[in-house]
This record gives sequence, C-alpha cells and structure tokens, in this order.
Amino acid sequence: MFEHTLSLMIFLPIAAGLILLLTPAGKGIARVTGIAISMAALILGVDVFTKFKPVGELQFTEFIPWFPHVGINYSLGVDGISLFILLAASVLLPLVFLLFTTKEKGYYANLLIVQGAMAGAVCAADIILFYIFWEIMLLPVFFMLGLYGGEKKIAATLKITIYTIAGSLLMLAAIIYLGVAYHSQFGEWNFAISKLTQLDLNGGVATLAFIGFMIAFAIKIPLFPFHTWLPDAYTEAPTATTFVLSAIMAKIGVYAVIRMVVPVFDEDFARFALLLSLSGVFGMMYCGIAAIAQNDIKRMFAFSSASHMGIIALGVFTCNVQGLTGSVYQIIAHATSTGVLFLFAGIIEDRMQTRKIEALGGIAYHAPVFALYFAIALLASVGLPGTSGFIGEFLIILGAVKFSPFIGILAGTTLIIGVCYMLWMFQRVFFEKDNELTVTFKDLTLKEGICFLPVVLLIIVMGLYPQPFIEKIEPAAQIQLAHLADTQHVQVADSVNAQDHGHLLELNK
Amino acid sequence: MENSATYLMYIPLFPLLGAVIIGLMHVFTCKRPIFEKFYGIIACIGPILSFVLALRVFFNLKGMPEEGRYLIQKAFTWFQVGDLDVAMGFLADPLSSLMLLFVTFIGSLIHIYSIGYMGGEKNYAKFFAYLNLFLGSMLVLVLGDSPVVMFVGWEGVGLCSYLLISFYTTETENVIAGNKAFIVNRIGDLGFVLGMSFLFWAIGAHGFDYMALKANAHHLAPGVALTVCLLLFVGATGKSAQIPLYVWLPDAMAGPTPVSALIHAATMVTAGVYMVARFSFIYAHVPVAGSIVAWVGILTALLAAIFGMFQDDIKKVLAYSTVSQLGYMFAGVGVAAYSAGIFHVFTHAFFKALLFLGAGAVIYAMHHQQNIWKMGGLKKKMPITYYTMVIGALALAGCPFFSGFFSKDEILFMALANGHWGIWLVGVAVAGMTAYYTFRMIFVVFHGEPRDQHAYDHAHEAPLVMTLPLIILAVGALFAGYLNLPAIFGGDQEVTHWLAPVVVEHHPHVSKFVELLAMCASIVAFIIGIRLAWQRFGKGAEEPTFSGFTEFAYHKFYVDELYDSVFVQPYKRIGGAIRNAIEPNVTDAPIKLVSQLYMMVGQAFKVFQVGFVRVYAIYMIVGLSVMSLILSFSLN
Amino acid sequence: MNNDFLLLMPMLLVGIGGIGLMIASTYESITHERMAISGMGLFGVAFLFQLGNTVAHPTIPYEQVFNGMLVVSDFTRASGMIILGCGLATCMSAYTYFKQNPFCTSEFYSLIAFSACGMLLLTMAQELISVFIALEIMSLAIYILVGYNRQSQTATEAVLKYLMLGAFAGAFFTMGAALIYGGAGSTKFTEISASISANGYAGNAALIGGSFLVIVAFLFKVAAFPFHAWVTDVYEGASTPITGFMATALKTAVFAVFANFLVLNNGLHEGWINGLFYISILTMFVGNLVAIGQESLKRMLAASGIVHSGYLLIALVAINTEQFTGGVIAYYLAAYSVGTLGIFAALSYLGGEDEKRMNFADFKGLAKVRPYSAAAITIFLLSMAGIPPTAGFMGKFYIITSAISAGQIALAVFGIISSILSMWYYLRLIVNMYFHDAVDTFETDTCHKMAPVCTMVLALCVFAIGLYPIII
Amino acid sequence: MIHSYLMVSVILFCIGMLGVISRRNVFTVFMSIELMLNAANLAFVAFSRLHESMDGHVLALMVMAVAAAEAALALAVVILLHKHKGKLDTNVFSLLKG
Amino acid sequence: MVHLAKKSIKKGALDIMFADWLFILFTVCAVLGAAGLVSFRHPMNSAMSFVVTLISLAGLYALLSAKLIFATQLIVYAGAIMSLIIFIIMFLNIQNEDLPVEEGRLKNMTIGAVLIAPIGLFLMKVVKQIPGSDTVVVDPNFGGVKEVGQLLFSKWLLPFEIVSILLLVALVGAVVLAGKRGINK
Repeated sequence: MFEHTLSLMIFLPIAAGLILLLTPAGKGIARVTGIAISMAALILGVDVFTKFKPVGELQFTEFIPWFPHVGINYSLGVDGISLFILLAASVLLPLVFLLFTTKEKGYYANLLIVQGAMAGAVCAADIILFYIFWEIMLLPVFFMLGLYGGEKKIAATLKITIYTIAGSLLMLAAIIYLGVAYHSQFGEWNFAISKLTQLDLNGGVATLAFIGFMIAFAIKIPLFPFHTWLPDAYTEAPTATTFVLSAIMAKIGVYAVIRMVVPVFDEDFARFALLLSLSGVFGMMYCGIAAIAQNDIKRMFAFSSASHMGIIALGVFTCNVQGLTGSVYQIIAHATSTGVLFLFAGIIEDRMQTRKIEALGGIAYHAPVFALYFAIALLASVGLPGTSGFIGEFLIILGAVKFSPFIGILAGTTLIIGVCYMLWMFQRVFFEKDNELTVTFKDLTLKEGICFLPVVLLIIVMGLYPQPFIEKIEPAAQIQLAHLADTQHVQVADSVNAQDHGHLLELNK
Repeated sequence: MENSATYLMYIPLFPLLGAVIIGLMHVFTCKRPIFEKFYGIIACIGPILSFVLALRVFFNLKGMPEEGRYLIQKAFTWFQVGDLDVAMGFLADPLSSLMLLFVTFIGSLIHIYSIGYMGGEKNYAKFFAYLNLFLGSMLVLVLGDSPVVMFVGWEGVGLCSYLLISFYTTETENVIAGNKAFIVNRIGDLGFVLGMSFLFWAIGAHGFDYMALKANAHHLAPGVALTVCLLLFVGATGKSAQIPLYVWLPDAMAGPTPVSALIHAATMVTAGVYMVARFSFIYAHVPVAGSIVAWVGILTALLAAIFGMFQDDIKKVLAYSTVSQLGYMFAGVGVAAYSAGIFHVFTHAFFKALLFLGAGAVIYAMHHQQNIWKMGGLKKKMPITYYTMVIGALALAGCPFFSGFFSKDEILFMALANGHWGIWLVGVAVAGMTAYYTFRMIFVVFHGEPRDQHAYDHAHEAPLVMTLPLIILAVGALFAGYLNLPAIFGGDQEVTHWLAPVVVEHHPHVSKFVELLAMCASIVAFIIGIRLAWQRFGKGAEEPTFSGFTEFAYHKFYVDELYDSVFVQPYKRIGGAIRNAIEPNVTDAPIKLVSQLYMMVGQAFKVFQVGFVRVYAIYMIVGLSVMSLILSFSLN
Repeated sequence: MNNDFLLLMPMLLVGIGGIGLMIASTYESITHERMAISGMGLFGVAFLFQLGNTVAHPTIPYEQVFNGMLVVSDFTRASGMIILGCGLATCMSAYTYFKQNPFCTSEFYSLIAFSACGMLLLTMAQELISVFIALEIMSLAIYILVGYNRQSQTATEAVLKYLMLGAFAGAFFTMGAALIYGGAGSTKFTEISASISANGYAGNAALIGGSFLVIVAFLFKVAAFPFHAWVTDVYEGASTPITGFMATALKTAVFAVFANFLVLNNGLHEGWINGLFYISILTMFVGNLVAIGQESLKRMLAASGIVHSGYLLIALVAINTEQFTGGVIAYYLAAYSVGTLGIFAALSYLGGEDEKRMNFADFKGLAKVRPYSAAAITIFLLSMAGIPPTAGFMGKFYIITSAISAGQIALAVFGIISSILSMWYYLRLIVNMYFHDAVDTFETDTCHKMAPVCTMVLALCVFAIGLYPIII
Repeated sequence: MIHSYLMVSVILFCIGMLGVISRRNVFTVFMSIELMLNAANLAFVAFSRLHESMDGHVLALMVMAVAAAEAALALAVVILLHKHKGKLDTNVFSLLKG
Repeated sequence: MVHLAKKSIKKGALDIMFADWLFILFTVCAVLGAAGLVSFRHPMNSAMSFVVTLISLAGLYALLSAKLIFATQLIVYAGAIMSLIIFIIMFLNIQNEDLPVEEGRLKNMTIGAVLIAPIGLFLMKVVKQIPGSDTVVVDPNFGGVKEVGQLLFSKWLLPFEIVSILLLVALVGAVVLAGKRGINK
C-alpha cells in the first residue's frame, strides 16, 4: 500500500498515543482514536500478510542510516516469524479498544504506544533498534499496570519493571559485546542482525554474552526460575495489559530467541539447548501444576500462560524445524487462545466483580454464547485437535522427541497437565449450580459477540487449515536454523546416545 | 487416480454440519426454545446420510480387486513442516469400511432412539449437537488416512464423551466423571502422540499416511517398533478402558443412556482396538508387543468381570461388561487375530448397544432408577424390552449361535491356536463369569417380584421410537455372528477374508478337534455361569451383603481410591504446596530476599553519612591512606 | 592570534559579562529579574558563539593559545557548550525559583557567570596551576552560591562543609602539582608528557605521587568514592538551581580537565587504569547504596550523581590516549546534564516556598495535578536510568561500548549491574508521582513560566540528544 | 640538600592534614589548610631551586594568591557561622545528614 | 639533618655551614609552629603559632634563594593574611565557652596520626626517590623580583590574569556572605 508500511505500523500508534497523552483529549476521543488507529494497523497488517511471499528472507525492508559511525541504522523488515507476531498484535488489539469502553484516556494512549513498540520490536532488523523498542514496550505496561491495576499494583509494577529492566540491561551489555566483536572481526561497526550472524563467537566472554541474552529473554518469556514476576503482574494488571503481556509481549521474548540467539550464538545455543529445554519443560510442568491450586481465575490463567510459554520456548530449544515452526505457530495459537481467555476473565471480573473461582458457578446456563466462546478458547489452549493449539503443540512435541526422547516425553505431559486445571476451572465456573451472584450474569452483548467471533473462528480455521500460515513460517525457520545445522547434529547425537533410542536418528538419515 | 473418492469427506462432514447447525441454533434460541421438536429430526439426517455413503463405500470397495481395495481422498494439505507432510486425508479400506458401516448404522439407530429417550429434557438440542459432533469425530477417527488425522477424531470423540458424560452439568459428580474421562483419555493420548512422534522420526519422512507407513514399516528397528507399539497401546488403553486406565468408563455411565450405548459401548471405546488393528503392520513385527496387549486385555476382561458380578447399578454392570468385552478384543488383536478382534467389535456393537438401550428403556420406565435391587418382575410390564434384552444378554454371555458366541470363540480359539493357552484359560473363565453377571442382572430386573411397588406400578413399555431400535438391534445381535461363520459350521469367514488385505495376520492350522474342544469349553463355561445365576437370582433375591473378598470386589478392589490417593491427591497437594509454600518461599524468596537486602543495606549505609564534616575528612584521609599504602608497595 | 581569541570568545564573553553584571548589581534600581534576563542573554550568546565556533571550525583539533596554557579542541568546545547550556538553564530556573524564595541579590548571576568562566577555563587549561586557579575560581563562586541563602542554617552548613573539604582537596592538588613540577620540571601538560615519554612514568616517584594527589583532587570534585561523602549534604543545603548547576556544569568541567590530564600521556593513563578501575566500581556501588536510603530528592540526585561519576570513570578508564576525542565523555556528560538539570529545573518551581517539597513523599500524585511536569520529570528520570530512546540510554551505550572495546568487560558488567541497582530509586519517584493519589495541591507561583519552559525544553533535549547524538 | 627541604614540606603537609582531621575548631581547620598550602609552596620553591628554573616561584606566588582568596572566603563563612550559632565547632553543624 | 650538616662541612664552605644551621633553626621553628597550630585550643594561640611557621618558611625560602617569595611570604602571608585572620578572631570576640570542647584531642590526634602515617610515609618515599642535585651555587639573580616578574608577565600571563578574576570572586563572595545586608533581612 505504502512504501513504508512497517514504519507506519510502528509510528502511527506511537504518535497517536503520544498526542493523546499530550493533549487534554477526553476518553471518548481517546477510544475512538484507538479504534481508528488499531484498525488502520490491522488493515496495514493484512496488507502485509497478503503481499508476503512465502520465502525466508526479510521483506518490506526499510533502511535509513541513523548513527552510521557506530553502525546503528534504522532498518526494518519482516520474515515469516515476525510477520505472525506482528499480525497477532494487529488483529488482537482492536478487540481491546472495542471491548473496554469505560477506561481512561491514558489507558488507550498507552495501549497504542505499546502496540507501536511491539510492532517495532518485531520488525527491527537492527539489534539496537530492537533493544530500543524492547525497552519502550515496557513503559506503557509499567504505567498501565501501575495506574489501573489491582490492589497490590505497585509491588507488582516494581517487580515486573525492575525484573525486566535488569534482564534487558544485561542484554544491552551482550549486544554491545556483539557489536564490538563484529568491529574487531570485520573492521567496521554494524549492529544489523543479519550481519551479526556471521560472527564467529567462541570463548568465555561469548558465553557470558549468550547468558546475558538468555537471561533477558528468559525473564520476558518467562522461563522457569525467572517466572516469579508473572503471576503478580498478570493478576494485578488490568485486563488489557494482561492480555498484551501474555498474548504478545511474552511472545516477543521467544521471537527474540529465535531471531537473535539461535543464529548468532549457534555454538553456545547448541551447547545450552539441553539445559534450556529442561528449564522450558520443567517450567511447563511446574506452572501447570501450580495452576490447579489457584483460586483466582486470572492468576490461574497466569500460571497456565507461563506453562504454555514453557512449551513454546521448548520448541525453540529443540533446534529442529518442526519444533521451531511449531513454536512460532503455537505463539499465534496461544495469543488467540490464552490471550482471549484473559479477556474473558476480564469480562467475568467486570460483570461479577470477583475473580474467585469459588464464588462463581453455573455461568453456562445464563451465558451460553459466552460459554461456547470460552470453551473453544479453552480447548485451543489445551491443544485439542481441530483447534489452533493442537498443531503447535504437536509439532513441538514432535521436535522435542527428536531433540531428546526424554524431553519429548516430559513435553508430552502438557497434554495432561493443561487439561486438568482447565477442566476443573471450567467445571467450577461454568457448570455446577449457579448462585445469587451468577444468576445475574449477562451473556455477551451482540457487539462483544461480533468482536470475538473473528478470533474464535481464527482458532478453528488455524486448527483445520494451518498450511497457509505454516508455509510462511517454515522457510524463515529453516533460515534461522541454518547456522545451527552443523553444531546441532553433534549435540543432539550426544544427548540422545545416552538414551535407548539413539538409533532413531540413524534410521532417519 | 482410480482409488480417489471425493465423497469420503462428506461422511464425517454430514454429522459435523448437523452439529454446527443444531449447536448454533441452540445457542441462539436456548432462552426461548422454538425449534425444539425439529432438533431430533435434523440430527438424524446426518447419520443416515453418512450411513448411505458408508454403504456406497462398502459396495465400491466390494467391486474392486482384492489387492487394490482402498479409496483415498486427500482433501487438502493440512500442514507440512520439513519432512513432515500431513494431509487432511481420508482412507476407506475394508477395515474402515466395516467400522463405517456399523458406526453409522448403530449411530443412526441411537439417534432415533434418543428422540424418544431425551424427549422433554432440557438442553435437548445440545444433546443432539454433541451426539452429531461425536459421530462426526468418530467417522474422522475411522476414516483418517494418517495417524494425525486419526488423532483428530480420537480427541474429538474424547471431547464429546466428556461433554456427554457431564451432560447434566448441574450435578457436580457428573462433571467430575466427565473430567475424569477426559483426563484419563488424555493420559492415553500422550502415549498416542509420543508413539506418533517416534514413528515419524523413524519412518515418517517419506510420507506419514498409513499407506506410506505400511510400505516403510520394514525399516523399523525392533526396539523402536516395540516402543511405538507400546506407546500407541497406551493410547488404546486410555480410549478403550483397559488396565490401568479403565477407571473412567464405569463413571462415564453418568451420561444419558443413549450416550452410554453409542459411545461407551458400541463405538468410541472400540477405537483402541481399531487403532491396534490399523497399526497391525507394526504390531506384526513385534510379537512381544502383541503379547503384552493380549495379556493386558485378558486381565482387564477378568478384572472387569469380577467387578461386574457385584454391581448394583444396571448401567455399571453393563459398563464393566463392556470393559470386559473390550479386554477380549484386545486379547484378540494382541494374539494377532485382528479380524477376530474386529469382528468382536462388530458383534459387540450390536448386542451391547441393544443391552444399553434396553437398560435405558428400563430406566426410563422406572423414572431414572438405576439400582437393580429396586427393580424386579418387569418382564410382564415391558415384554419387548425383556425379550430383546434377553437376546442381547445371550449374545453377550456367548450362548451358542448368538453373535457373541462366534466372535468371542474365534478370539479364544485363535489365542489357543497361537499358543497363548494361558490367555485362553482366563478367557474361558471370564466367559463363565460373563454369563453369570449378565443373567444375574436379567433375573434381578425382570424376574421375581417387584421390589419397589410404587415404581413398578408406574412402569410401562417404552414408545415405538425406542423399541424399534431395540428390535432392529436384537435382530443384529442374533444374526451378526453369521457373517463370519467359521468353517467348522460350514461358513467361510467372510469378515476375515474381507479384512485380510488390511490386517497382517496368519492363520495357524490347528486340528478341528482342538477347535471343537475350545468351543465346548466355552459352552460349558456359559452353562455353568448361567446356572449359577439362575440358582441365586432366578426366583427373586434380596440385595446381598458383602464381606471378605466379595466386599473387596464390590468396592472394585478400591482401585479408584488408590488412584485418588496416589495420583490425584498428591497432584493437588503439590499444586497447593507450590501455591502456598514454594511460590512464596522458594522461587519468590530470592527476589524478596534481594529486595529486602537491598533496602536494608541502603538504610544501613545512611549511618556513614553522619553529617560531621570532620568525619568526611577522615573518610578522605582513610581512602588516601589505603591508596598510599598500595602505591607505596608499587614504588619498589 | 585573531583566531585564538575567536576561539576563546565564549570564555571571554562570560568573564567580561560576569564583571559587567557585578558592576550592574551595585545599582539598586536593577532588579534581579533583569539580571536574570541579562544572565540568560549572556549565556545564550556565549552558547551560540561556542556553537558557531564548533560548526565553523570543526576540524582544528588542537589550537594552542596563551603560550600553550590553553588548548581548544572539539572536546573542550563540546564541554564548553554543555557548561554554557547549564548556565543558561540555571539562570532560567533561578528566575522562577527566586520568585518563591526571595533571598536573591543581583550578584547571584555574576557569580554564575564567574563560575562558568572558571569552568570554561578549566576545560581548556593545559597547565596545572592554570587548572588550579580555574578550579578555584569555579569553586569559590560555587561556594558562595551554595551559601547564598544566609538565613538558612542548612545553606551555611553546606557551604562550610563544601568549603572546608574543597579547600582540603585543593591543598592536595597544590602538593600534587608541586610534586609533578618536581618530577617533570614543568607544570605544562605538553612538557609533562614529553618528560614522561623521555624518562618513563613508572620509575618517576615524584610523578606518581604528584599525579596521585592531583587525581585525588579531581576525584573529590566529582565525588568519587571515598571522597563522596560531602556531596549529599552540600546538594541538600544548596538552593535548587545551584544544586543543578553544580551537579552538571561543575562535573562537566572537572571531567573535561580530568580527561585532558589523563590523556596527556599513555604511560600516565596506563598507570592509573587499575586504580581508576576499582575506584569507578566502588563509586558506582557506594553511590547506589547512598541513594537507596534517601528520602530527599536532592540527596537522592546527589547520590545518583555519584553513580554517574562512576560511569564516567569507566569512560576514563576506557579512553584511548592515542585517538582521544572525548566524544563518549562529552556525550554522556551532555545526557546526564540535560536529565539532571531538567529535574532540578522542575524542582525549582515545584519545590514551592522555602523548598517545602523536596522529599519523595511530597510528590505523591503530582501526575494527577500537574501532568506535564510529572511527564517531564519522568522523562528525565528515565534518561538517568538509561531507558531508550532517551539521551541517557545512548550515553550508557557509548560508555559500555567504549569499555568493551577497551577490553574492560568486567567494568561493563559492573556498570550494568550498577544501573540495575539504580533502577529502584528512579522508579520510586515515578511511582510516587503517578500511582498515588494527590494530597498536595502543588500550587506554585504560576506567573513566571521561565523554569517550566526550561523544563520542557530540556525534556525535548533529552529526546533530541538521544535520537540525534552529534558525536564530535 | 633539597631533600631536606622537601621533607620539611612533607612534614608540614602531614601536620596540616592532622589538623584538619583531628580538630573541630573552624579556625584551626582553616589554618591547617593554609599550612598545607604553605607546605606545597615550600615544595614548589625547593623544586624550583632543584631545577634552577624560576617557574616554581611564579607558581608559589599564584598559590599564595589563591590562598589569600580562599582565606577571605573562609573568614566570611566563619563570620556567617558565628552569626548563626555563636560557635566555632564544626560538629555543631550537622543538620544535613543521612 | 646532622648527616646533611656533616656533608656541608666537608664542602668546607663556611656560609654553607651557616646556612645549614639556619635551615635547622627555621625547620625546627616551622615544625614547632605547625605543631602548635594544630594543638592549641584557642585559635588565637594557634594563629600566633602559625605566624611563627610562616616566618620560618620565609626564612627557608630565603635559604633557597627565592628572594621575591621570601618577601611576599613575609608581606602577604605573615603580614596581610594572618593579620586578617587574627583580626577576625578578635572581631568575633571568641570566649572560652564558644570554643568546642575537645576533650579527646590528644587521642584524636594520635588516631589521626596513625591514619595519616601511610600518606606521610608514601610522600617521604616519593621525596627520597627524587634525583637530587648538589648544585650549590645559582645565578645571583635567581629568584629576583625582575626575573620572576618578567617570567610572570610573559610565560605565566594567563594564570596571572585569571587570578584577578579569582580575587574578584572572593571579593564578591565576602560581600555576599558577610556583607552588611546581613542576616537580618
């Protein structure tokens, strides 16, 4: 449509958000602006999607020299991996504007800014540019959480902010190390991701840099021991923030691993893949088990989200194209299922003024449409075939089995763990007997129903006909793994030989 | 492309469409029901159309040469990543066409029956939507041309099973039973998924549909093949309620009775058997796996039969008999008698559906009373039900020349013929027990004096829409066995021949004498069982009390309690521990500790800013002194 | 010579302007508002002159004037611009500040001019005694400004502490200069450098001892550990615009001369790398520790100033004496100055009468009442915390880049850890401003928009510098 | 022989430091600082003699000027302090701390 | 010191020996004066003691042939600056009770001395390592007013000029801080 579609997608929302913040506009205007801008972004996103060719290289590239003396440039582009995160953001955010009508101006403005920043982070082809957007992304979340959050909002805000900034500062050091290494190896400054992949990194400092990157992303995703900010933040945050955090922002962490860590730190990545995948799989199990004991529906979804993120991350760490593609696919699936579940939880909270699972019950009799939508999202979230959740989960388990049968088996338990807490929650919230509170539950209004319809349909379409998506993801995944190809074989063979199934791979040759 | 058939996809599509239409109509009109009467009729259209198409498939196949008897439709590429290439494809071959036929046939009947049974229920439409959805999923399961597509149906039927078990959602127990079914099924599904994954990495790179897999199956290393077989069998135990995952099926009786008939007796639970038969090309490579399958099956049959002898609930009796019969089927496929196993699936579908529907009619008549010790003497009130159920019971008990006799006997004979005499022995014992508990139920319910006079007075025969299916099924239960009449009775084993191109089995030549001997043993067991039942319950009996072993068996060996305390409670307790202890004290503790330390050190450090300028000068001097010392050392 | 004078023009302008202002202040009729405007004009003109110089003569690296006692390079010009900008902003904040705290006399602005003159000299000085005198011009003027509010006991206490310790440090400087004179035979940087090149540094005890004492004096002025203790007290006692001025301009000037001194010879720099390494780490950590417990904003900013000194010391460790441009240091100083000055400008008008609002708790709910001020303060805090796309981020980026380029990985890592530690006390103010309900009405003298304007301009500068860093 | 002058200078310098850190009387402290400056001056002059260049003398002159200026200011501050508290004790001034 | 004296005797020059004695005298006076400065309780006593040091230092400058500095030290330092200080001390009319109670003065000084010792030792070490030259005779004009003056106005013009600004600042400062507009405003 335009020459600078991506820039437009990034800066249109940011500019609109800033203008809203700076002017004394009312919340009505803010919301209308939000709808208009997010719709515009959606149209642009669809435009990008339709014009996107299923090849692995970056498309829609833009390049403007910025600080040429240190090799930092304004350079953008999307490939199959970033495309879908971009799309997820553009498709899902209009929902938020349409659904939540009574919020303050700052809420909408911050949402717009975060949308732009997220688009920036996934489109950035320069690692410094990525870092800048990565950090900007956090600020609106900080304000939305702190301004409009629940009772314990300040503690949660500080926790998430300091936690993530700590991680990203370590990443900054690692990024700079990469730049300096590039300078010393190639004699020029350059921070383009594609250039950095040519680096030959080895030695202790490179490993340190790798760890720096991984800590930053592990916090954002979050991987197991770094997840402690998540339940608090997700629970205390207003619905839209939780939605943004879980549906898109956490995914950018995974995206960054795929985009930066996998091709740049190929050796270290292969070396640590086993440990990382253990962390992913253990986090999946741990958070899944923790979810069952939660009384608060949002907190339960928070743990569920963390559990899913564990499995998504695992897909990346499996170092094979099935796992990686599955991971990217699961990113979208998770955005549309768990993200939407958070919105539903928000709707329950809005109508019932409570999030306690015990206080609810029998909603299905009073809100059949809502129950249907909820059930579809829930089933996608537990990975039922026919919904989007299955394809990703299956591919990830498939990849994990190749990576290490042991981890594959552990990864498979996600099928069981997820279903336990989800069904139990569904039983207690939607089934059983209704009470004085829940008899007043109003079903989705027509507007809400129409808003959610595309997403719910998307869940099913993506489950039944995923190929149009996968054919765009897969070439990019292949390219990301190209660097890993040599090292990976050795590593995997090492890890598998200990098992009884080593010959599996030989057969596959 | 002589083997392509573009109509295959419509077989599952009709019921699925029905489900969507009814579901949407229900969702939008449930507050003010206006189409209530039509839902049943709309719901029946899909299954009947599918049945017609299934017939077409059958005759199409029949018209083809035996080696090339298959029809394929690849609707579209489902997903393709690297070497993994999965199409949304459907495969009709003798095996699946057989399944298709009886699934759609019995499915249609049960839909019709349900119109009567569910009449006046709340959420009438929802029931039919689920039922249609179930049938569609089941047909996907049967028709799927690759394990992955099969898995779609596999999980779909699991979902429907969950939805229908917990159909009366206001009752917590029902929902819990549904959850249990789904979760236990999921445990099995884990095995299925992992089995698929191993299979893919072993031989799936050149195509992951059954045709390609079968062609490449000889590349499988024995270890991998064993792993794959066992993992897939885990999936089968989940779906088909075998040890150790059988526990969900008796609880599943919480659902409406037609559901029990269709899903938890005739179709879905047999999916595991179907799957093992589908993968016969792998199981054939690893006899060890087959033995394990067979032993698990026959032990399940034994266990369930023991449980069945002590149940109070009419549906629980049937549920355990189902588990037991499924055990037979696995014993059959386990000993590589795939056609016998499938044949038992086929006959079982008729008589078990019949029994369930009959039981449903009884329950319907008794106003949802399910305890057999509250019934009695219903023979006079409900003659059609009684006679049809007796036919079903005879078939189930293995009365000679009823359908169950031929199929069960074939399995036992094949076990013996293939050298698994232990399995045969147990199988014969179980046959006796089956006869015992089946007729225990029949006698208690229909004979003797009414135990609950009030209920008895109000009991009446079911309407035609319910009895008609009973009669049709009874006919099936009587004569289905003759489709595979063994040679000894002058038959030529039609089903076995029909399935021969698909399943990999070999028929050992055993003397007629042994075959007759085996048959006699079965008959003797049947007679002993039925006689014992008559002795105890034929003239009417009071509710027995249990002690010792019987009490242990009455409580189903406390397996549910065991599972609860070994798996469920620890799971919840770990969850609780994470929430109450680990999250705040372990994972979050370092963060809290760091932040507290941070604040503490910050506060503590204020002590140094004393505010006396002289002290600040002293700091400077101390700093200088230390640096001077260091410098002094560096100055040679 | 013409050219030389042109290059020195900003300094001369400020010096002569200061004298002019001093003379003008003797007239009772000239109000301090007019003086403030004149001060702004003076700094503005000088700033533009400096800017013009930089643009017009961009390529002259070393221009020696006054017998090699002064040197103009891009680095000194950049530092000069920062100092002049700080002066301008200080005049603007002071204008509003003194509306609410009426203890101003007309000499105030001349003293700022004098101190700026001293600072400019300091950046250019290439001889130890000139450095000393410039340092003293600057310091004496600042001492006076710190104690300007004679009624205030805290201001008096601040000036006592600052003067006493400053003079103490000055004494070390003179002794150090004497020893260097003894060791190298001259106090001129070029000759010291030549002497070191000829005779070596490591063996020359007098040079080691002398440079030690000189560096100690510099470290004192930039409040590095263990010479940091005075800084919180003095910042708290001084009036807000002055605190801003001394936090920024003074630090800029001292770091400029510090860098000039260190780069004069590779041997000297090498000799001090280890020492500065430890001092910078300790400075960052001690600064953070001091900052954590503070309740007063000024004290917190003072302590954060210590931390920023630590970062700048990283840059000093990492400089390459052969190709020194000072770009990293100048950029960081500019970024830091803009942020710090901005906050102090905002505090100048938000503080109210007698600086009654100076604690974290006093700013609860500011965003609800004065959203723009709160936003500006947030921007400054984020810049100081190093969050992109602010100037502070790029500053930190350059510092860490230079550290890693120089092979000082450990220093880079410690720098990062220190910024993580510093996050809390920056966020704390933002949290207070935004996430609490307002108790105060934050009424201020609203007719005088000078400081608010200054704040907003600086807030824009944060982004301008962040997004278009002009590295010299 | 220059060494002995330098040692005198060092001794005086150290005594000055001692005065600063051990005394609370403002006058004494300021005079101790003056003493340190004088010690430095002595070093300048001694080195000047050593190098036989008169630069040191000029430097000493400058230092004296600075010392004078500093002294003037210091005395002004002392007067200010005295007006506030009537005391000359540096420890009296500890409002600012923490 | 004795060692130095012996060394001078060996040279055989009487005036040099005399100079050594003078050096010892001035040094002792200077150090004693300095010690008095830091140990007397009353600032007046300290100031007087400091004057002794300053005059002794002037003597040492003379011994180092720094004629101009010798004069300036006497005139400016011992004369002007010290007069000012003493004047202010007297002006403030300091009573005994105004003085800080410094009971642990001796203890403080001991601890202070211990703290300072490393610095002092380091500086001693530095001083010892300075390559000494035994040039005894210098140009008679060395340190003369004219020579130093010429240097001051040529080579050292810049510092000389900027000192003026410094003094100006001090002037303004004194006015601002202690001027008549005073505290009672």
